[in-house]
Amino acid sequence: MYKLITAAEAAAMIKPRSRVCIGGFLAVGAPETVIDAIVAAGTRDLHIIVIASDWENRGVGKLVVNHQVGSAQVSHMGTNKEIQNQVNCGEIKVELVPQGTLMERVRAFGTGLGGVLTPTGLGTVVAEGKQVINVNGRDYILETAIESDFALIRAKKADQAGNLIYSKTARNSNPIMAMAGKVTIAEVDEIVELGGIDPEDVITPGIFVNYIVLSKEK
Amino acid sequence: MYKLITAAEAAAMIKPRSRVCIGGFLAVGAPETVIDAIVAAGTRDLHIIVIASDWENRGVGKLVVNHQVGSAQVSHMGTNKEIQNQVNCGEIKVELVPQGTLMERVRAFGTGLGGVLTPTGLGTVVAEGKQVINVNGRDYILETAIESDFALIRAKKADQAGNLIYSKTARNSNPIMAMAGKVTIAEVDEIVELGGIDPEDVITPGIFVNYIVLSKEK
Amino acid sequence: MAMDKRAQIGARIAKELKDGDYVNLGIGLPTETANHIPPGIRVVFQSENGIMGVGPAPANGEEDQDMINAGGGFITALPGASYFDSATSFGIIRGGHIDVTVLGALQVDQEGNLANWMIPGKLIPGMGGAMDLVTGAKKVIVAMEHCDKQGNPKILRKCTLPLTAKGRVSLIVTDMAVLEMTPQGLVLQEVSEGYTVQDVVKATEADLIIPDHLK
Amino acid sequence: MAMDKRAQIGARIAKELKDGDYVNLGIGLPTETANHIPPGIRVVFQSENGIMGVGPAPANGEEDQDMINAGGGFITALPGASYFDSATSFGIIRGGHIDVTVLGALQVDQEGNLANWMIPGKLIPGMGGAMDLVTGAKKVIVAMEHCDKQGNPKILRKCTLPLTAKGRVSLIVTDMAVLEMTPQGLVLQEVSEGYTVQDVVKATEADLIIPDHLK
Repeated sequence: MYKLITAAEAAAMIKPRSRVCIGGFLAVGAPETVIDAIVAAGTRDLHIIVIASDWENRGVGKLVVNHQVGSAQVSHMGTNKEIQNQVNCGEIKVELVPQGTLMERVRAFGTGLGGVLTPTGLGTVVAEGKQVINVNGRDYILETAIESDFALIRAKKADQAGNLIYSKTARNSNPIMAMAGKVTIAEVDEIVELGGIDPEDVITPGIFVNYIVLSKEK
Repeated sequence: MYKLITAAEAAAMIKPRSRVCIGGFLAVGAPETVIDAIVAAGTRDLHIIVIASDWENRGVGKLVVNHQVGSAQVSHMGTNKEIQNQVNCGEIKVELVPQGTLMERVRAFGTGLGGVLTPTGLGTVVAEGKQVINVNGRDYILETAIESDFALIRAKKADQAGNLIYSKTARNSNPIMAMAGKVTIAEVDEIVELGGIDPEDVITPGIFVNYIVLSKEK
Repeated sequence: MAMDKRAQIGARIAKELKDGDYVNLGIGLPTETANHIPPGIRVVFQSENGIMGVGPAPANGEEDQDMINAGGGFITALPGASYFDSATSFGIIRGGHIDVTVLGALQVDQEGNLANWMIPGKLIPGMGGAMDLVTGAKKVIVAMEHCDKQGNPKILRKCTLPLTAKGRVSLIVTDMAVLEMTPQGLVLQEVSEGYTVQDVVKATEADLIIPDHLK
Repeated sequence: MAMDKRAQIGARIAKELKDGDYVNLGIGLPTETANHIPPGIRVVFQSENGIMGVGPAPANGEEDQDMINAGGGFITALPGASYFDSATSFGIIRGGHIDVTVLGALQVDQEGNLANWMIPGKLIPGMGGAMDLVTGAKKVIVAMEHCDKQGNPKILRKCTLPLTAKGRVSLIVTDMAVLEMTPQGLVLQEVSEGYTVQDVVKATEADLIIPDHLK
């Protein structure tokens, strides 16, 4: 069962070197209220696991601009020059991960798998140093689970059981990351009564949600 | 885009030694109309991939009773004495697969993965002959994708784009198997117009559905 | 087993549950647990075929054909329930999100090994979801009769039947006793009314640690 | 590139699409394809951030902040659309369910290799979804200018930049030509109006097979 907390309380749980999955795609579906609280807390040397580094003034880009990110596993940084600068000068260590592989590695951790075999990246730098395994005549790269301490996600609505639904393309990485945090904190626009979300419509069952923060955005 | 066909047409696609995922759990969510058509067609030596062998008069149990199953990958046979008899006398070759592993192996094939690493089965007969891989200090069994030619699934409703929704616990293996068939045939209670299913509520996007059969059950 | 003994086992296991726990009950004896949840404790029951928030069985004539649990019995859903596919369901289980699972056993041993899915040459029902549950749940409780129908011990030095999982059992609750797996070994924690410590030791093949409070 | 050349490339690629195809268009030039779908052909567009059934861009002032495509542009959803999470989206892609993907390129070579995600020491945007798309889609079409801004060939004997995927390109459509990857090598299939075969050969480093109909 979840506990309702403030964004500041959520931010206070996150420590230097915490491994933090943060939901969203180019900041759509990003937990902006919680991110702002982490910016306010100033916690540095975070390890972030994100699809993209978003924009300099939106999503996880704000953590980058405030020099709070020490390392990242990310698939796309093209919309954020600041992270590229910090990577080039050695301030941030980055592992670039193909987006589908990133999602499977995060899902693997959340669902108790040690990893998956994927063809994505074969014959590219992504395969370097990794085990290649042949199954039924095809080669695959062994990609291991990405461990995380926290998942910070954004949903549209929670019910009193912690069940979540999302909004359109703001769903993206959020349901996958929701499964993966040892502690999952969901920022939501509203909390409705038990039964306020049809059991058929639930995307993230409440079992994955430890804390809920109300969004300041809506 | 899907094509609407009859159950007999669906059954006619399936040949001896076809590898067929069949949805349902103890026959709840099983595509009974298509199964009945396969019984009528009498096609033998099928390889079935199912959670359970269901009941003798319901679900895939009917294929077993009619001696149409040559081999099976299945997690539970406890409700069907006939399959146990046929296994004991060598008529059916069975690979018993833990249910969670079965779902991941089917999902792997549908999503282009070669396999997954799971801790389930370590130290048991399930691990015999399989590669054990250590990731971050924990051992995992390498479980490879289960290839299938057909997925026969059961949904509550399709729209004209082939999008599917399910009914309560009849959902079970159906959305996973829907992804895995080289040819996926969905038996549905009704087909509604385009827009008749909210894009937020779609469980199986229409891209996975090749054929639709109307159920005789409802 | 007599109804009162089943109830006794269920009630004892229910005392292990904490408010807010997510729980998966195996079929048969383990389901007895649900009838004894202490007041003030709210637990959420999963059934691995794809529902969180299982409610009581429906009244006669109110069964929904699409609403069953993993044993095939008809169920209802409580407010706040959710349905999901089997991969998500086992993602929950294998991913360590279930707080407690209660399962029956053919054999348990003093290393925490469990055998509950086949008897070679006799019964091959398959493991269903049991291997994932025993591997993934945070706490694995075994609910069973202390001895088999012939009166032979089921709590052994070493399981002889094919294992369901290695070293994952936390607690064993039987009609005679409550036994806890510890790093030191299997500790006899409680003896049921009507039995002595000696009765339990006699009915158990495994080496038991007898704590001071039972000496 | 001039608008008419962009349109020409988009229109040529659109001719490759079949009724019922599921298509993923990369950002930039590839999106031009959507403006030229032939009449009578119905294709469904995916955007890998989690939607099938992408519609046209919204009118000014009608943008929905939660409705973007993989390039960050605002989109609408057509009737019959569906939303899904990123793992499902890449399950669709990697699982071979997308019929055609159209992507831009920094370099392509005569072995069907594609490089489009980084320039060492200069640009490290990351591969995003491109590696999965090129690996998983049934048909990979490259849409690009034939030469780079300095006039150097981008269609090479061997890519020098880090690869996106090996041997997965099926077709290359540029402002100058259409080239098809075959088991025999890269075949020049069409030359755009205003160019000769010799122009294309000169602007291409890769070995080209010139079929009879162009000789």
